[in-house]
Amino acid sequence: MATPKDMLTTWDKVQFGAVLPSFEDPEHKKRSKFHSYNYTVADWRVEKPVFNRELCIDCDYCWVFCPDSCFQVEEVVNKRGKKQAKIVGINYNLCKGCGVCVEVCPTPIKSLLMFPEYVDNEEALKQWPKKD
Amino acid sequence: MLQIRWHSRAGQGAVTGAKALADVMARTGKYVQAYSVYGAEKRGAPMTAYDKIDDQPILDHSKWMAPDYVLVIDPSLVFQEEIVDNTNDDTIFIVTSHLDKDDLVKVATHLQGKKVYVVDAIKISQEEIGRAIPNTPMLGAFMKISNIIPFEDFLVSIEDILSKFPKKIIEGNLRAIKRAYEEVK
Amino acid sequence: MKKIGSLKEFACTPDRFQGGHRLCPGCAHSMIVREVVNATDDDLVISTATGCLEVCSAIYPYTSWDVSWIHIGFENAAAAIAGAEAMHKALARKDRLYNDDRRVKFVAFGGDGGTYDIGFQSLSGAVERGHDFLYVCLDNENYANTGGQRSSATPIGAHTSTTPRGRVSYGEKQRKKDLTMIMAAHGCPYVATAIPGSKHWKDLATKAAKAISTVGPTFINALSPCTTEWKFKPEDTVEIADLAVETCAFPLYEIEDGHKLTINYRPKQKLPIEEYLGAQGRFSHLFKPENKWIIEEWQKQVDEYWDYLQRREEAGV
Amino acid sequence: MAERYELKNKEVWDGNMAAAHALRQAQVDVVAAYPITPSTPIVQNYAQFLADGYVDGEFVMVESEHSAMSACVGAAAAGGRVATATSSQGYALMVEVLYQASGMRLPIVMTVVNRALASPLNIHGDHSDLYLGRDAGWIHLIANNPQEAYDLTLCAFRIGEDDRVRLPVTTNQDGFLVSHTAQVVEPLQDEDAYKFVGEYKAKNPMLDTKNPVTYGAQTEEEWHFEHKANQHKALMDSFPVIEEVFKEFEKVSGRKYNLVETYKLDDADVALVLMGSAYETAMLAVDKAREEGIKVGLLMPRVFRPFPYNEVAEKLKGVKAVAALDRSAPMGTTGALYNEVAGALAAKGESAILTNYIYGLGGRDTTVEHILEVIKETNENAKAGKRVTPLQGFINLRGPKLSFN
Repeated sequence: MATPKDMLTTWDKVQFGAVLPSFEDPEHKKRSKFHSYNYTVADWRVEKPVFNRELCIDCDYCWVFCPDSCFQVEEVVNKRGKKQAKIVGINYNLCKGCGVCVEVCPTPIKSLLMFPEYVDNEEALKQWPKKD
Repeated sequence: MLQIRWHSRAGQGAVTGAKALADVMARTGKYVQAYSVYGAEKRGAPMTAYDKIDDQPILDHSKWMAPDYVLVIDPSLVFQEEIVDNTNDDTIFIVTSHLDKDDLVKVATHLQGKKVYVVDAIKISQEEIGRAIPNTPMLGAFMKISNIIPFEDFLVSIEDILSKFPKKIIEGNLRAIKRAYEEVK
Repeated sequence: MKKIGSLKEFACTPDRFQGGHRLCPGCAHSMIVREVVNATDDDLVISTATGCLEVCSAIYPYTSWDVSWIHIGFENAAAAIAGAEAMHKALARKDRLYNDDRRVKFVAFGGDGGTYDIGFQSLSGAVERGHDFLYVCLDNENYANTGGQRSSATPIGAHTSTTPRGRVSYGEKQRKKDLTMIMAAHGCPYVATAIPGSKHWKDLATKAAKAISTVGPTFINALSPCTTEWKFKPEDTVEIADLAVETCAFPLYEIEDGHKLTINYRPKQKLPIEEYLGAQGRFSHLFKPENKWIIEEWQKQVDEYWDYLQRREEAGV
Repeated sequence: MAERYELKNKEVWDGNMAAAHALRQAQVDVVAAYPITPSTPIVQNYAQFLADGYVDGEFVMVESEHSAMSACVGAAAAGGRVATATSSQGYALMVEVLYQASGMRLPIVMTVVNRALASPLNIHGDHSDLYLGRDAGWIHLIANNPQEAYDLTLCAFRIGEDDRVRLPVTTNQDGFLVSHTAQVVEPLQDEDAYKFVGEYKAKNPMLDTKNPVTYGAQTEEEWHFEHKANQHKALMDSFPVIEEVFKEFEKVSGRKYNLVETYKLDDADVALVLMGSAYETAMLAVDKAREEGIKVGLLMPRVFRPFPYNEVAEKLKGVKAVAALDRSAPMGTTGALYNEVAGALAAKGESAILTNYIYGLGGRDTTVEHILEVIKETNENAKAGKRVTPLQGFINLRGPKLSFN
């Protein structure tokens, strides 16, 4: 039973031909209630990745390899005037806790680490390994 | 209702001939039906085609027929006894053969006592069209024997029906039709 | 054609395949799909064969797609996209396009089951007819959607649920079918292999950009390591993909106009095949003494194929 | 723009040519098809229209019927008018995708030339393929001659594309007996035909890429039933639309179609129910039987799905004995048409004596005489006030009499 209760409708109100619109407002790219972006798979997780902005070099490996499109980016312009993506956070609604992002993170002390789901992010950042 | 049965080999144009005759007759305001009966066999296999012509819409979709005319457009099929199936004494046979009627009936004995006319539609089509497609000359012979519509009217209609073909083919067919009209005996 | 520059730049692309789908944690399918759909700025119409990607990205009442998408059946992703592409042509000719200010491209996704096996006829037909589309095979070498049965992409020695290892069996008996070459033999203007590997994200995105912008049927065979059926930890997906190319078990190459072959990546030092096989549970039984010959056979086949590719590239044929 | 085709007021067309012209006149955007006897000439004729500039849509000659229907679904979801043609084994190969087309509510039109299903292989006409697709969620219209094949194909677009329906439609004609039989057809001129069919109005087109849509989502147990019920309702509710389109068509053509056709049924004690070309042959048998004093009439569901069970029961009200004739191998039960009629009558509390006949399989000839025989047998039931003939009989079958009770 994958459908949240508030989404369940009756036979006379189902989507015509089971066709689902991606956007509620296509002009402004506002995704519809039928978009899985508005669903959550957070309860699949046992462990979660925690992101340490301090250590991040914005290589964007986590963005490209994340199977669940969790990494939130902000478009910024670098010193040489080129646009680049800055990682600003993780969408925990979409994260299943696979750990790929941590594996591909190349910084000497990883800027992404897995922590048990119950550990608070602030607490996790405090526990981060330090340089020797 | 006028009923006509064609005996042919697949590839000799009986289906086209039957449909052309139906088309000609439809232009006179008649209702028509043209169909054929064949299986999965390929070019050369014996087959039959049918025309029904009536003043009323034709409702009977069964294949069975008691023909008024039997048109045999392949010389060897004359010897198949099936050509007399469901015929009666008034049924008229127009058959393709190089033999004259008396010699033919001697060898195709099932035609004895039948009303038989002969035309060498194979020879005519070979000479006039350049190929052994004896369907249109058979139509010429049928027009002569049946006198169903004025021959001139028939020629106008058939020329229009053939109009999608190259000029040379149309002219050859018209010559073949006229020759068969003259030569059928 | 979208220029694929640095990853910093590529990551600015608004993602058109979103999370909230129900693929396994660590699934390579979505890594590949995201790169493909983000490798063009044109609008997309996508068809997907029945399989993991299809069931997980469109579980009613949810879709994970920001682009038009259709799934019909297991064996007809190529025919479905061919129909959509034909409609686009017809409406363009009749001046009835819905948004004539936008360019629309067509992409089909299928797993190896839906591509190598049951969908092969439909793919071959659509490619032969020259429809303008990219077909991407998400090759995880088994029917993962239904519980890991063998397909014609399953390599020799692999344990699958229909070719299990057992007291008297070492698993799959046949070699993997060389579908990429078969597609090249159709005379496609562009055919390539790809992986979601750490050094190779750009290879994949560039190939997708190139294929999508090429007029005519194009094909990318993307190896998609399957954490569930290949039996490795979810976080290792990218590493397994890397090992596939470092051992040359799955070499990266492209073929243009049906014959011009280019190798896209040469490992500095080709790793022994054991490195790749040993990282996956589906091959663990091959390390028993009685199955040693299979690893030797694997290595021989890999070496021969790698040699073959190099000779073809060198000869320019 | 496609060239206008010069048509005479009366053409001599076989059913295949009639269907092909209807597809041409509807200005179909995409035809994706695969040839199969006896519907092949529809595909060939259409290809010739294309070659001569009478068609400006896309014509995709795919590699199988499965791909034909798959491409039709892809094209229809993309957002335009779509049609195809098939028969028999090809229809069987399409079946999987027929369900997808109706579930996605895509108004594809398919001109079906009915043919037997193997094994043994047979290329001739019977209704095995029609029956195979009866639960696929399509509207099925039955044509008895080339004129009807033409008329109903034009109507099919109007019915299927109606906003209240949005379902795929087949038009059915008997293999060879209609498809290869040339008869007089009075076509509409191109502009009149197109005006009748109307412009295609898309719903959720994939090619409107500014508004992306997802087709073919999978539903779990919690959704499937609701969707199928919704789809079924659309099919059940299509009766008034079908009647409306038939009325509109009568206005432009003068030819009237009904959900249920009847012949001399008003005062009948005995009725035969049958579909397809044999319905017309049976008219001649009815005329003969009436000359002999048997009060007999005919009934045919013009629409096989949705099945007009209320109209069927209404029209058969008071008839003493009914024989339903099925042109398909029943394989383990009574024929489908028999079952439909029995259900319809039972639902209305009607208790006519019902029998079933199987006829015409694999193109077996069914003549006026054969049907006259059935009328006489059915009349025996009417006279006796109870069934005195077998429940299921076989018409024109060689060998010892085969029947079931």
